[in-house]
Amino acid sequence: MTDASMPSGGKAAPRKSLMIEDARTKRRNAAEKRFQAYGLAAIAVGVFFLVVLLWSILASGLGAFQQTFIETPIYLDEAKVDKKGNRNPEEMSKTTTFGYAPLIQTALWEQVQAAGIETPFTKSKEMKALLSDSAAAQVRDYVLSHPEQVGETVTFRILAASRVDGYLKGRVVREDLARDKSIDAEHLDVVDRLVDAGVIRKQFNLDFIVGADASEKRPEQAGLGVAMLGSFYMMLVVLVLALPIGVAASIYLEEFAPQNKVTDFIEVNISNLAAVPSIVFGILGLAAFIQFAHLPMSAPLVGGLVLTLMTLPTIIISTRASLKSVPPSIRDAALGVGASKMQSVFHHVLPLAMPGILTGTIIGLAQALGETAPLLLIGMVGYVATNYPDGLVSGFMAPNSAMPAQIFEWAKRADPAYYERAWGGIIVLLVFLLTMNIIAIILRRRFERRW
Amino acid sequence: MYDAPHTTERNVTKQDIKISARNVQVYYGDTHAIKDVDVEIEAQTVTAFIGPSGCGKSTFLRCLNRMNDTIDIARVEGEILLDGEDIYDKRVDPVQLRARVGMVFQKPNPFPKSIYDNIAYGPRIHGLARNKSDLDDIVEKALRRGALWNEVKDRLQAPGTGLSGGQQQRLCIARAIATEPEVLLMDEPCSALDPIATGQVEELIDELRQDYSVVIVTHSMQQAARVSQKTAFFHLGNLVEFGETSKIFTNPDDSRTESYITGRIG
Amino acid sequence: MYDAPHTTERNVTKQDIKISARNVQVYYGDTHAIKDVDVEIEAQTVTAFIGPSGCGKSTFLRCLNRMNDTIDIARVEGEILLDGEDIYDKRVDPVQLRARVGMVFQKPNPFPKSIYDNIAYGPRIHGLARNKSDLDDIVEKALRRGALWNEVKDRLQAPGTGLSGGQQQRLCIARAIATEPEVLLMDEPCSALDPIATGQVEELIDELRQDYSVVIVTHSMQQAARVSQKTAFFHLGNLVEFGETSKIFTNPDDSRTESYITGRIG
Amino acid sequence: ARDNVQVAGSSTVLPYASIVAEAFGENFDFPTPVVESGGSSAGLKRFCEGVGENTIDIANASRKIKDKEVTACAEAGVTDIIEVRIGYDGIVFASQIDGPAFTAFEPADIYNALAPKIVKNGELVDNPYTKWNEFNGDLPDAEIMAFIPGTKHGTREVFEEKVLAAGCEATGALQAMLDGGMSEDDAEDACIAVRTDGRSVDIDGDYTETLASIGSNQNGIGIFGLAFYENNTDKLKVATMSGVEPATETIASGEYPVSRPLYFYIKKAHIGVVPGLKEYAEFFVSDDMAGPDGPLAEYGLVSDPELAQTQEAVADEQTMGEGM
Amino acid sequence: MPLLWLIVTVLALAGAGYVIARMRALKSANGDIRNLHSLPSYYGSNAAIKVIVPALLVLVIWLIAQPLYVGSVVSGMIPDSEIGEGSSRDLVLAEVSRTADGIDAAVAQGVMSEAQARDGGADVEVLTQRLKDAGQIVTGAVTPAKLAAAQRMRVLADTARQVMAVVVILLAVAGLVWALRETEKDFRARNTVERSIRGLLIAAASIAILTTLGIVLSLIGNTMHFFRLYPASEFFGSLTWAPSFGGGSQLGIWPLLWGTIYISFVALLVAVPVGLFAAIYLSEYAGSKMRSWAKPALEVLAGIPTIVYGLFALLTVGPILLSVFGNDGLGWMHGTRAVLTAGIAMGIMLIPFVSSLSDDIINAVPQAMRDGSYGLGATKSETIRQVVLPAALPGIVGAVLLATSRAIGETMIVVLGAGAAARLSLNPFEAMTTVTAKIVSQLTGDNDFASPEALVAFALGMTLFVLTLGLNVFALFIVRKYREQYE
Ligand SMILES: Nc1ncnc2c1ncn2[C@@H]1O[C@H](COP(=O)(O)OP(=O)(O)OP(=O)(O)O)[C@@H](O)[C@H]1O
Ligand SMILES: Nc1ncnc2c1ncn2[C@@H]1O[C@H](COP(=O)(O)OP(=O)(O)OP(=O)(O)O)[C@@H](O)[C@H]1O
Ligand SMILES: [Mg+2]
Ligand SMILES: [Mg+2]
Repeated sequence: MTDASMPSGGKAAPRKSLMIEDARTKRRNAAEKRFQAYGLAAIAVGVFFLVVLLWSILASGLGAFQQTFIETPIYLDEAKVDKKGNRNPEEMSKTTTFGYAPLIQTALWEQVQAAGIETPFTKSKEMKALLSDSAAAQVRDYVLSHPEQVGETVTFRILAASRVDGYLKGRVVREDLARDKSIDAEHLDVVDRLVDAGVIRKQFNLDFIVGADASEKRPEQAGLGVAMLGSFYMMLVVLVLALPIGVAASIYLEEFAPQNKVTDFIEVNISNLAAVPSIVFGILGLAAFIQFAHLPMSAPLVGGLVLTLMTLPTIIISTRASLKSVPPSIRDAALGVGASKMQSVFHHVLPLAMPGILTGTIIGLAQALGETAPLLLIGMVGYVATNYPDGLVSGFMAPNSAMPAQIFEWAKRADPAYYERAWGGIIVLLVFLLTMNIIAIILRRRFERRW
Repeated sequence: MYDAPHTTERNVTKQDIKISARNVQVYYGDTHAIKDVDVEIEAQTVTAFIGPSGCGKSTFLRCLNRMNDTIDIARVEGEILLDGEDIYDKRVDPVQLRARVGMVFQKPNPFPKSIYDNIAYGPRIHGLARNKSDLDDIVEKALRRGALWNEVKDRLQAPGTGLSGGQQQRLCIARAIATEPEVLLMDEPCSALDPIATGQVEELIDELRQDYSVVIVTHSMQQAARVSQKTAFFHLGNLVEFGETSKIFTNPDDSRTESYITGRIG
Repeated sequence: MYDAPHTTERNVTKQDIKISARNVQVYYGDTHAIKDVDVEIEAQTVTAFIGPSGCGKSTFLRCLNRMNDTIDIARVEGEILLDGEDIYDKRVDPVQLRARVGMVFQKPNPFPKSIYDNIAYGPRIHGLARNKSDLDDIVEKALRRGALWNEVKDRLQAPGTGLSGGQQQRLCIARAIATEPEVLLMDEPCSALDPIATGQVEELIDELRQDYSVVIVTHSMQQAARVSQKTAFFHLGNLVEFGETSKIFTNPDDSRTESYITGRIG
Repeated sequence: ARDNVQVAGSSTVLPYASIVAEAFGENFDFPTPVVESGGSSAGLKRFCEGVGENTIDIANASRKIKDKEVTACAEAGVTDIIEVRIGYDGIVFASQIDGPAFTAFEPADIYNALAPKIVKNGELVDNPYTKWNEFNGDLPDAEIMAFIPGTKHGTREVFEEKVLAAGCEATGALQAMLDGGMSEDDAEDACIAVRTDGRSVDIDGDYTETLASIGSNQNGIGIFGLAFYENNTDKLKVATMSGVEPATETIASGEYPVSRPLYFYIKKAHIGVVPGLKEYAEFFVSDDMAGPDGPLAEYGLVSDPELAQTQEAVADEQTMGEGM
Repeated sequence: MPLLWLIVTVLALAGAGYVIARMRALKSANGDIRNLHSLPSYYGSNAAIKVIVPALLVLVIWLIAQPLYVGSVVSGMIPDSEIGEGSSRDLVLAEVSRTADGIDAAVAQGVMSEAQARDGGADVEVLTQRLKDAGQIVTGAVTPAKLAAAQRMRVLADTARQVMAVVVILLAVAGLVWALRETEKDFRARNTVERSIRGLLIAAASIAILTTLGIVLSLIGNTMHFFRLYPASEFFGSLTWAPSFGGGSQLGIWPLLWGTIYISFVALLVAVPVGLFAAIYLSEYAGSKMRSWAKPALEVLAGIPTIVYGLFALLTVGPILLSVFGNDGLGWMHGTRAVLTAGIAMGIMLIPFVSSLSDDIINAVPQAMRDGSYGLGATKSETIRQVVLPAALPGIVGAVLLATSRAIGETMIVVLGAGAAARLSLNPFEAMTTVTAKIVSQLTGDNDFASPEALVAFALGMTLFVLTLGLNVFALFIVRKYREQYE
C-alpha cells in the first residue's frame, strides 16, 4: 500500500497537542476515576462491615472476661459435712451439694452481719440469691480432697450469682426487678454494701477461657475451655487427615489422572460436595461413623472425621488451583534430568504450590472451626462435657462439644447472662481463627521466599 | 559484511525529527538502568536499538510511550519530546500519548477475543469509528497492512489466540496500526518467530516506514542491518553510538561497538 | 554461502550410531504430527533439526527421550533405538532413559533453588555421588564444562533464578551435563539469548561434541550451519532431507529444502 | 465400653436435663451424663434406632411419644420403654416491656388477629384487621405483629389446639365454617391456620430469636416458654390468657390453659448396663430436683402434681405398657 | 503382647528392613551407588512398605473381626434365660464385656490375681466385691452365667490376641524376607515404591466418591420411606409448603427451591460486585502495603461464625431496611425478616470468597496482556474491563460457583434473616426460606420422626444433592467449552 492510497489519517490533519486533553480523553479519564472509586468503595464496604461486625462482637462480648466473685471464710462444720466424724471421704461424699449450700449461706450471712450491713433479712437462706449454685460443689470438692480441714474455717473465693454479676456489669438494673424471681432490690442493696466492703469484686475470669460448660442455671460458671479442647482435637483430626488427603487427591487429579470419564466424575463429585449443606454431612457422619463403624457418640474423633469430609472439597479445589499455577517448565526441567514424575512433583511442584495450599487449608479449617450443623447430629451440641478428658489420647474419644456448638447453645439459653458469654465465646473463636491465620501467613512467607 | 540487498531502495534521506530524547535517565529503585541518553528518532525511518542483553534497550524503548509508568519502581528523568512537546509533562495524558506512539511486544500477546475484536479494540476505545461499517473498514485496512487479511478474512470471529505464532505477531502489529499511531515501537518483534514469519514481519516493517516512524529493538544484527536506517548501540545503560545503520555496521566509531559487532559469532 | 570458519576443525568423520529412529509416527489425538521419520543420530556429532514453525521438530526431539509420555494425547509409533535398544520397549524405564538422554529447553528453566542445588539435583536422584565431596566435584565439573564456573563459583548458594538469561541457559546445560548423559537434546536453546550469550552456548555445544551426541533444534539457519555436522530438515511433519550440514546448506537434494533455505530472508 | 449416660432430644427439656446432669455429676461417682439437643423428633429417632452401646439411653421429648414411633421402636428392638413425665411447660404471650399495653388476651383475640378468615358481622371474611383495637377496644391501638413458633416446634401444636382452635370456636368462626358446608375435619384444619400476609411470623429458631424479633419490633407479641420469660422479665411483659396470669401455680392447677407436659423416655434394656442410668433417672424425678421447691421449678418448670407416682414408676422400672 | 508393642515391633522390623535392604542393595552394587537402579533409600522404603502394609492391614482387620468372633462364641454361652425382657443379647454381651474389662482392670491393679480372675468356680459375690474395691463400676447383677461368659471372653480374647501377634509378626517377617530377596542392584525399587505412592494418591482421590456414595446411601433409605408416605408427585408438583402436626401437610418443594434461588441470588448480587471490585482494586490499583492488610482483613469476614451474621441480619440489617422500606418509609416491608435482609448479610459473608479467589486469578493474568492493551493507549479501567476480566473469566466463574455453593448450604443466616415462611413470591421484602434451612428445621423439630413432616428432610437433602450435581455437571461443561475456545 502506498501513501497515496491512504485516506487522510492522522497525518493529513496534524494531531492536536499532547498537552490538551480532548473531550473523549476527559470522558475516559473520568470513567477511569469512577472505576477506581468503585474498587476503593468495594474495599471500604468490606472493611466497614468487618469493623462493624468486630465492634459489635467486642462490645457485646468483652464483659464475659470479667466475673464477680465473693470472698468469704467458711466454717466447715463437721456436723454437716462429716456426720460420722471419721474423715473418710467415702462416707463424707454421702453429703450432697444440697447439704453444703446452707453452710455457705450461713458464712456469707455472718459476714454481712459482721460488716454491720443493715438488711431487712432475717435468715441466712436469704443469701442464696447472691450465691452461685456452683459454690456448693466447689466447697464439697475441696472438703473431699482435704478431709483434714473439716472443722476449720477456710476462705473461699466463690462465684456470685449471675444476677449479681449482671448488676455489677450494668446488665441488671433496679427498674426491671419487679417481676424477677431471682433477685430483688434489697439484695442489690446488700451487694452494694458488700462491694464497698471489698467482699464482692469483679475480677478477670480465667475460668471463662479454661473452664467447662455449666447448666442453664449457672451462667456465671460456664466456660469455654473444654469445648475449646474439643475444637482443638477436631482441628487436629481435620489437619492430620484433610491436609494430606486433600493434597494427595489434588496431586493425583492434577498431575497423574488421565483425562477420562472417571476423572471427570471425581471432579464433578468434588465440586458438588462443596455445595452439599453441612448438615447432610452430619447425617452421613451419624450413619457411617456411629451406626456403621460403631465409633462413640459425641466424640471429637467423629466430629473431626465429619469435618474432614466437609472441608476436603475446599482444600482440594484450592490446592489444585495452586498446583496448576506452577509453571510447566519446572516439571519439564525435572523430567529432563531424569527425575520420575513422582519426584518432579514432590521435589519441585509441591514446594512451589505450598503457599496456595496453605491458603486453601486455612479457609477450609476456618470453615470447619465455625461449623455447628453437622455436629448436631453426631451428638456434640447440647450440654455435653463438663469435664476435661482424662488423657491426651482419650480426648479424641471422650464426649465433648466444640466452640461454635457451645456458643450456639449459649446463644439459645434463656438467661441473658449467657448472651454475653456467647459473644465472649465468639471473641475467643476469632482469636483462635486469627492465630491460625497468622501461623499460615508466617508459613506462607517462608515458602514464598522468592528465589 | 552483511548482505543488504535492498539498501538502495531504502536510501537514507534526511527526515523530520519525530522524537528527541535528551539527558534521559531511568532508575529502577536504586538501579540506574539508563544513563544520560540522547537520541533523535526521525519520521519515516526505522531506527534499531541493539546491544547485549540487559543493556537497557527495552527500558529506553518503553520510555518513549511512557509504558514505564506502569512499573512502580521505575523513575524517568530528562526530557523526551514528541513533535516538540515534552511527553513527561504533567499535563500530558499517557493514554493519549500511547495512542500516538504504539507498541508491539516481544511475545505475541493477542487478547483472548476474536481476531476482529483484537483489531477493533484500539479504534473502539479511541472512538475512531463512527459506526459499525466504519469499524469494519478500519479492521480490514489494519489487517491488510498487517499482511494478515488474506489469511484470516474468513474467520474474523475466531479467537486471536488460535493463530500461529507468526500470525499472532502480525495480528499484534495490525492491532497497533489500527489506532493510527505516528510512531511504532517494537521490542524484539521477531524473536519468537521462525525465519519465514520473520521475513514477513520484516517486509511489513519496511512498508510501514512509508507512513510511520518505527523503532525496533532486536538481538539480531542481521535484522538490524536489514530493516533499519539508523541504529543505536546500547551498552550497560549507555548509548554508545548512534548513527546511520550502514556506518555502525561497517565502520563504527566506538571500540565497544566494534567489539560487539565483531565479537558476535553469527 | 555461509561463513563456516571452523569447518576444518569439525571434519565430518563417520561415527557410531547412537540413536536410530525408524518409521516414527507421532499423533496428537487425531493430528498426525510426525510422519514416518527415519533418522540416525551419531555419537560425537551435533545434529541440527531445522524447519518452519510447527513442522514437528520439537515433537520429534521429545520422542528421543520419551518426554512425549507426559502428554496424554501424544501417541508414538515406530522404533527408536538407543545403542540398539528400543526405548519404547515396555521394559524400559523412561526415567532411566532420560538420565541417559538429557534435555535442555527453549526457555531457561532453572529450579527455584540455589545454583549448587540446581546442578546437584540430577546426580542426587541418580545416586551419582557417594558423598558430599564427590557431589562438590560433580557440580564443579559440570559448571566448568557449562562454561559457567568462573562466573558463579563465589555464589554457588545464590538462587539460580537470579542469573541473567544467558547464564541461566548455561546453568540448565550444566545441569543436564551433570547427570552424565550420552545424548543431549536441545530445543532452541539460544532463542531467548543475546548474541554474546548465544556465542558462548554455541562454543559450549561445540566442546560438548567431544563426549556427547548433541541434537539441537534451531530456527536460525546460521546457527545450524555454525554448530552442526548433520542437519535434518522437517516440513509438515515429514523429514524432507537429512545429511551433512554443508551439503544441505549448499546443495540440497529436495526442492522444499532449497526453497526454505533460500526463501528465508536472513 | 461407654461409661456415661447418653441423653438426646427436645431442646425444651434440655435446660432441665442439663441442670440435673450437672448436679448428678457433682454428687455421684458416675460421669456427668451427656445431654444433646436436636429436637424431640431426632432424639426419639435415635432412641428407637435399637439397643446397644452406640444408641442413646434416654430421649427427652416435649410431647408424648407417638404410637407410630413406639411401633418403629419395637421394630428396631426397643420394646421396653419407661415413660417419665417430669412436669409442665407453660406457654406465655409476651411483648416488649416498653411496647403497647398487651396485658390480657382471650383466645378469641389471638384468633381474630392471626386467622386468615374471621367472622365479622356474622360473615366469614378474609381477615381485614391490621390493628388489635379494631376487634377489641380493650387492646392497644397497635399494628398486629406476632411471632409464633414455626411448624417444627411442638409449641406450635399446643398453640394451635389451645389458643387458635379455642378462639375459632369462641368467635363463632367454627360454626360459620360448618354452616358454610365444610366438613368437621376441614373446619378444624381451617381453624388452626394462620394468616400469611406477614403479620404472623413463624420462628423456626429458639426463644432467643423470638426475643430478638420482639426487641426490634415494638408492636410485636411473641410466644415463649414460661422459664424463658421468667429469665427475661427485664425485657418482656407477659399477658394473661383468659384472665389467668401464667405462673407455675396457675399452670400446675390447670387454671392457665396453655401448657404442655414434658417427658423423658428410658430404654429399660440399658438399665444395669450403662452405669448410672437408673440413678440419673431417679435423681431427676427426686423431690430435691423436680419437686416444687427444687432447682428445676426455680428455673421455670411447672412441677408435676403427680411427681410421687412418677418416682415410684421409675424406681419400679415400670414400662409403658404396664400399670397404666 | 499389648497392641502398642505389637505396632512398635512391626515398625521396628520395618526400620530394620529399611536399613538392611539399603545395605544389601549397596552391597549387591559393590558399594557403588551408581550401579544401582534406584537410590538406596528406595530399596529401604520398599522393604519398609512390604513389612508395614500387609502386617498392619491384617492387624486392623483382625482388630475389627476379633470382637465379632469372640462375641459370637461367647454369646452362644449365654442362656436365653439371662436375656431379660426387652433386653437383647447385644446388651447382655456389653455387660459381659464390661465385666471382663473390670476383671482386667482389677488384675492390672493387683486387687485380683490372674488365678482368681480365671477361677471358674469363683463366688460371684466375692468377685463383685473385689471389682468394687478396685473402683470398677459394677452395674446390674453379675450372674454366674455372665461371669463364666466374661471369663471365657477374657481367655478367648487373650488367645486371639496372642495368635494375632504371632500372625502379624510372621507377616511382617515374611514381607521383610520377600523385600530382601528381591533387593539387588537391578531391582526397580523406585518404580515399586512409586506405584505404592500412586495407589495412595488414587485412594485419596476416591474419598470424594466414597463420600458421595455415603451421602446417597445415608439419605436414600429415609427418602424412599418418605415417598412411600407422601406422593412424589405432590412433593415435586405442589406449590405450597405447609407442614402440620396433625398430618395432612402439604410438602411441595417449590417454595423452598424458589427461596433458595432468590436468597442466593440476592447474596451474589451483593457479593459478586463488591468482591470483584475489591479484587480488582487489590490486584490492579492497590500498593503492596494496602494489599498486605486489606486482603487478610477481608478474609476475616469469611471466618466470622455464621451465627454472628444471622444476628447481624436480624438486629442490624433488618431494622435498617425496615426503617427505609417499612411502614415508616416506603411501606413495602412489614417485618425485619426478608429475602433482602438475609441476602445482604449472606452477601457480606461471601465477599471474601469472591474477592480472595478472584484476586489470585486476576493476578495470574499475564502482564503481557495488560501491556498489550496499555500499548494501544487504553486506560487502566478499559484494560481491566475488556482484557483482564475476560481472560480471568473462567477462574472468576469458579470463584462465584464456590460462593454460590456456600450460599445454598447456609442455614443460620437464612433462619435469622429471612424467616421460616415458605413462600412463592417475587417480592424481596417478604420473608422466605430455603431448602437447607428446612432440612435443618424438620430434622431438629418436634414432629413424629416416622411422619412425612420429619422424613421430608431427607428427601429435600436428596433433591438438593441431585440438583447441585446437575448444576456442577453443567458448570463443568460450560467451563470446558469456554476454555477450549481460548487456549
Ligand atoms: N521491572 C524491573 N525492575 C527492576 N529492574 C529492571 C526491571 N526491568 C529491567 N530491569 C533492569 O534494568 C536493566 C535493563 O533491562 P532491559 O530489560 O531494559 O534490558 P534489555 O536491553 O531489554 O535486555 P534484553 O535484551 O534481555 O531484553 C537490566 O539490568 C534489568 O535487570
Ligand atoms: N501438546 C500438543 N497437543 C496437540 N498438538 C500439539 C501439541 N504439541 C504440538 N502439537 C502440534 O504438533 C505439531 C508440531 O509441533 P512442534 O511443537 O513439534 O513444532 P516445532 O517444529 O517444534 O515448532 P516451533 O518451531 O514453533 O517450536 C504442530 O502442528 C502443533 O500444533
Ligand atoms: Mg528487552
Ligand atoms: Mg518447537
